[in-house]
Amino acid sequence: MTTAILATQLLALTTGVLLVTSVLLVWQRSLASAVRVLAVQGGALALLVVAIGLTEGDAELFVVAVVVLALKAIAIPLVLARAIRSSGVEREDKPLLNPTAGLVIVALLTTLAYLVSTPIVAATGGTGAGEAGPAAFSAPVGLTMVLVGFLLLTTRRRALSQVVGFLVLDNGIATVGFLTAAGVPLVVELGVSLDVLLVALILAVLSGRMGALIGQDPVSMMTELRD
Amino acid sequence: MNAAETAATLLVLLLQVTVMTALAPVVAGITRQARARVEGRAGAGVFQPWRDLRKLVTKRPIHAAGTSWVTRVGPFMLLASSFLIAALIPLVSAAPLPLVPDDLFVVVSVLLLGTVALALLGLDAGSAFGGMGSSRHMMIAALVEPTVLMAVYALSIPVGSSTLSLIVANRRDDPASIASPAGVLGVVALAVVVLAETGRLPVDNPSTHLELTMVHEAMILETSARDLAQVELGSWLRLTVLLGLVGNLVVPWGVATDATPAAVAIGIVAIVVKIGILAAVLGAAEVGLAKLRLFRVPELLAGSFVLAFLAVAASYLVA
Amino acid sequence: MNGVAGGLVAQLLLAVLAVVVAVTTTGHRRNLLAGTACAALAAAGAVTGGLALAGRQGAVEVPTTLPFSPLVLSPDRLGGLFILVAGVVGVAASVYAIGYVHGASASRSQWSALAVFLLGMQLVPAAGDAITFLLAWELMAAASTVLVLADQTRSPAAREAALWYAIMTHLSMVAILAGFAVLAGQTGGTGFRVLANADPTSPAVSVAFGLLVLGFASKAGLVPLHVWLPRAHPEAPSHASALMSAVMVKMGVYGALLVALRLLPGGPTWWAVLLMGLGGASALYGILQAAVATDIKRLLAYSTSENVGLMFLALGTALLLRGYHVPGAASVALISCLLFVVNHAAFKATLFLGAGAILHATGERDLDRLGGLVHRMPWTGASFGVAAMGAAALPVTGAFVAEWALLQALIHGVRPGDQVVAVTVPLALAVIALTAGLALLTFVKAYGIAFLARPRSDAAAGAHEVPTTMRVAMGAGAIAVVALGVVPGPVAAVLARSLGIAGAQPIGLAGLELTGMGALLDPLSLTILGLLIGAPALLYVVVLARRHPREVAAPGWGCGGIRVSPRMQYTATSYAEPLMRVFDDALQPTRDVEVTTVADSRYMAARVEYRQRVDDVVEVRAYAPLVAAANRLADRARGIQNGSIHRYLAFSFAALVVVLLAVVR
Amino acid sequence: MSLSALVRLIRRTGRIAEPAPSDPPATPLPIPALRGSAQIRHVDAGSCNGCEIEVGAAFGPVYDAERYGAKLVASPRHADVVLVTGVVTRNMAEPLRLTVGATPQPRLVIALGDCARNCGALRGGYGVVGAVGDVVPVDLEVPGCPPEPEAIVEALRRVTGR
Repeated sequence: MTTAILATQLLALTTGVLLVTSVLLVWQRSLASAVRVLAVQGGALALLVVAIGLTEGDAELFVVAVVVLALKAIAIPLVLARAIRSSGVEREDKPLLNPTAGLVIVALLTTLAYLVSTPIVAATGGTGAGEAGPAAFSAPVGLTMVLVGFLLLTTRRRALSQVVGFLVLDNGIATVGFLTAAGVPLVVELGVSLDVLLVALILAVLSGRMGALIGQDPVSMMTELRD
Repeated sequence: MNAAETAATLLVLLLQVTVMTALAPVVAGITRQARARVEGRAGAGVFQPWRDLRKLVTKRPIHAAGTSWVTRVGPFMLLASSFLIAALIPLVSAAPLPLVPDDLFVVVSVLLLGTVALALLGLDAGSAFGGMGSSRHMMIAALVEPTVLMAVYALSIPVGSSTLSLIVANRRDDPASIASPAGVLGVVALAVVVLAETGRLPVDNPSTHLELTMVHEAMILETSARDLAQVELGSWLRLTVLLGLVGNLVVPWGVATDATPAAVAIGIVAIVVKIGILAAVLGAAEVGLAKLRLFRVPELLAGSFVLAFLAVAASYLVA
Repeated sequence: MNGVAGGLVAQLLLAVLAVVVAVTTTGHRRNLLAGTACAALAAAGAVTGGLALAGRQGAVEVPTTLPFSPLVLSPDRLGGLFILVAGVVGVAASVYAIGYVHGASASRSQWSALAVFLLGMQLVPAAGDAITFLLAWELMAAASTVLVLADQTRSPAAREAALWYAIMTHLSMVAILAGFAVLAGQTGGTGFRVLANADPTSPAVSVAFGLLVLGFASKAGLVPLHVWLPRAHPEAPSHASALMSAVMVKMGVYGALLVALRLLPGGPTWWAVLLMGLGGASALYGILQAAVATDIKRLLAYSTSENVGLMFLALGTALLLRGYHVPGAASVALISCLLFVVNHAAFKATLFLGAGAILHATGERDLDRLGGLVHRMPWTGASFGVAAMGAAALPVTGAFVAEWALLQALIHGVRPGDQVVAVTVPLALAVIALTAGLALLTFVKAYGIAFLARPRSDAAAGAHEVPTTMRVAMGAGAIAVVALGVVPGPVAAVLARSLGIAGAQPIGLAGLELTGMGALLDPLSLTILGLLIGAPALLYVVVLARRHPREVAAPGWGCGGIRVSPRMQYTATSYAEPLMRVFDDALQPTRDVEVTTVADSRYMAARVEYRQRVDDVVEVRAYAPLVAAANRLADRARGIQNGSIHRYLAFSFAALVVVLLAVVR
Repeated sequence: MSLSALVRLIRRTGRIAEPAPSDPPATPLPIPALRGSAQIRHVDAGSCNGCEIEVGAAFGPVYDAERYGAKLVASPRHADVVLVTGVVTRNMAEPLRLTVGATPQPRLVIALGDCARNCGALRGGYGVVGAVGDVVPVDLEVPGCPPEPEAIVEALRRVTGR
């Protein structure tokens, strides 16, 4: 019983953190702090997995939690931090969308996400916090993160901040995945996370190269990469 | 609620106003002192603002030719609005008057009365700086409005009422709601708004000497002697009360629920401690902050607006 | 023949009398007599409205030669409310006009038009069937067009404004006509009782609703149908613009209420959402434009479309909440809508009259050239200031109560689970909040720039206080603004009764309690509390003032600068500049900077000229193409007629034949 | 500099201000109104900026004149003391008068440095109207070219009596 309450509290907290971190990522321009926020988000994701483990009561999820922590909260941020240091670009200057508008759009996206996910929430038992299952908390949050990730991908110029957007997107997918499928099989999750790490590495390297080739690397300049 | 109880509540409110008024300059002093210490200075002591006030009231006001009633009455309007807020917000006691409930919407609009008085004061002298300060002040006020109302909304949802004393009481009885995402987001948004409303960093620099960076200071460049004293006391009181509100929302314990002397005494001590701590933190934190460019301020406000909006969405569509 | 019917007949007779007086008398006597007659006409309207609002029944049937059933005038309580508003504002405007009108605006046609205009506005809410409604509506529209044309001989802007206004108002007329026609087709009658039988779920009725809302929205000046407002209001003489803005625009609101509550209650959800969307959009856009406007009457016009937007928002909210079975909050939203109607009538009329006084005293409408008027026009300054507080919804004015009620309705309107509500209500709250903030800025600017500081032009420096009649009218308006705010309880109770709903009752010292949501507001007690707390401080300040009197320094502090001129002050343009930059994308101002350099070096600027104008984005983007297309069409149409009489006869002949064929079939 | 680095710096630095040299001065100025608090408006009437540097030092962390209740303010309307440095040049004579006139009563004028007291090295120079005393009444003079921060602080302490 107490574990259930604890789990619910934990869920509420972690989902809240996930939400706020996504907003922060839209909010500020500095890449370094973006990576820091991303690390926090990874940690929150790991905690979320723990909370689900508590509710579902299967030990496998704790392993997943550890892996997630290692990858999303530590490994990937480190890689990105190094890439930033090497590329020497530390600010996302003039994104395609000014932060104020971006933030307002995030508000609308959140509403949309919550709207879309109400069926899921209803399916997993009621809309009240008391009896709501984990999905009630995190399905909408995950969806929001997916949307925010896309927003970042579409509106940022710097390749690295687009990597950040991509990672938010992935975190969102993971959040939804954990919950709705009540825990993806361990192997799948590991595979996905490793792929992500790989992608992050490659993109980091690439952006470094681009930096070397064409000084700054505004992706908008890369219109020559056709067929 | 019978007449005796009403009288008691009224008495407590008056006591609360008196305490807050006495505390307000000290709060300003605390923030300055904390800042001084962090900067490695000795500082003038927390009672320096009181000395300044005592001196200001004994001087002869000067004002430019062609100023109107606003210059004479404006400062007092600001002060009076601050007094009224100090009475309305549940700081010492959470027992509202029967006919004048501490409705957050009412509180906000009384705040706006003071804001308008100050803005008109800035315009009245007909100097360039006054107009500049007034215009910036009103722009910020206009953009703060959505955030503050949205935060109010977020806070009022769990209670189903915008009455502050109920909100505070509800948070005291159900501590889980304080830690809940909605609760946290709402309070954070409100805190940002408080910084903007009271002209603290990063929105406005209270200790600047450069006219072109001024907002609040620019409006009162023409104000002198007792008028200045009223404006300063009014602004400090505003800061104090709003800090107290945030304090009571985060730590809703110690607020008196009835008018018994013991409870009231505890309430006074509690609120003074809360405000003191918040003021010290504010002063120290401001050392690490720089003033935002005026046109970056909307970003800050939009950000806190989104936080409040998330709080609302979260409390409707999940919890 | 009871009171209401008598009042209606009296209005008709007084209108005729007013026209006769206006035509027969001359010079100053005309202003006096015609003004008095118009005031009497309006007073009759006020009495009639009061009676109807109190629940008196009464009907007048005017037999017509037209093949319709006779015209029916039978106001219900709601109609009575609007007649009352129209009458009271009408009295103020007529009295004001006596001292205000001069030159072109004092002509026979203008006074007659004013009388007809007043009559039309007082008959629209009294109409008991569609035909009467439309006739009164047309009366109102035509007369107001004439009023807009007052200055047409001298100002081309007036002619253009009148053209825009005539087109928009007649499009709205057509839309309303079509809407009623569809309804009539559905129900087989034109009386409102009959029309109310229409089934709101059928698609045809939805079409009718759309048409009616279109028509009423364009009369109410909702975005994107608002384009006539910022043109017509500034050009019309101020008493006329006061009437148009404070009353005529409300007739659009009355129409919406009539349709939504009396004719087609219980429509689908999207009706409510449509109204909320329209309202929210025009509230935001209107106040944004008002905030950056520098022509004071243009500013007021845009603020009108903001306030009407709030009314529609409140109405939409009410319908929505009704649909989701939250009756308590729904009725509070309705009450706040009516509170907006009444209070907006009070403060906007006063503001327009004040603007007229400024115009009368300085000949200036441009805020950038005003300033320091509070010293020269204390009465105008006081009333305008109070009304501006009302427009900014500050305590203790009525608008503040209306806004508070609406916010309470929104807060209490949501039950978790209803998706539409859970999305629309927070958005609505955000819109209202931003609107309120911008309104604050707008009216601080309007009052502060016009009345405070130092005069920015000789005209402003040479201003003088206006005649007594004008002062009386403005003063009455200002008093109304505060009075409505100090005793909201009884007012709201009356409004609730006019709608036949519960939800508001007086409490304490004329305070207002929203029953069922434990929210109460007693401005009087609030004021008393404030005085109680402020008194000691005030006393101390007074003592200090005795001990240390003020001294006056010649110039304001200009950093020791010696040449501190009024041109250094902030103007209305510069005051709104930060906001302009923040909302650059929404307003899209056109700026151009012209630097003329001295002859011998192109690095030394002789003079720098900065120009910035804000056009109405909607007008530029949406209407300009339409107008262009219409012109092209007209050019092509010109080809048909070459002046040959035979061709014209051929046209009519062909038309006759076609009609006959149609009949035969 | 990141926030953490700033915090570290602050902790490392600690308190810079030197301990208050002595008790309040024996001969405070006879203006009870200004006891304990004096807002100061500084006017550079034509100085070589030597005095400005010293004034800056006096209000800096080391001497920290603020601890005695003295404070530099932006507007003479807020000020009690007009602190004038340098000789009064032609262009600054009128602004100086205006500034002193814009300061509410009771007020003090302090002439800081030898130039301000008696034109010092710049006596008879081109465009020099005269010493501060020739333009506005002076209540307190601080000698030195430039006066040391201690001297400035001492003068201010005589005003505030702390």
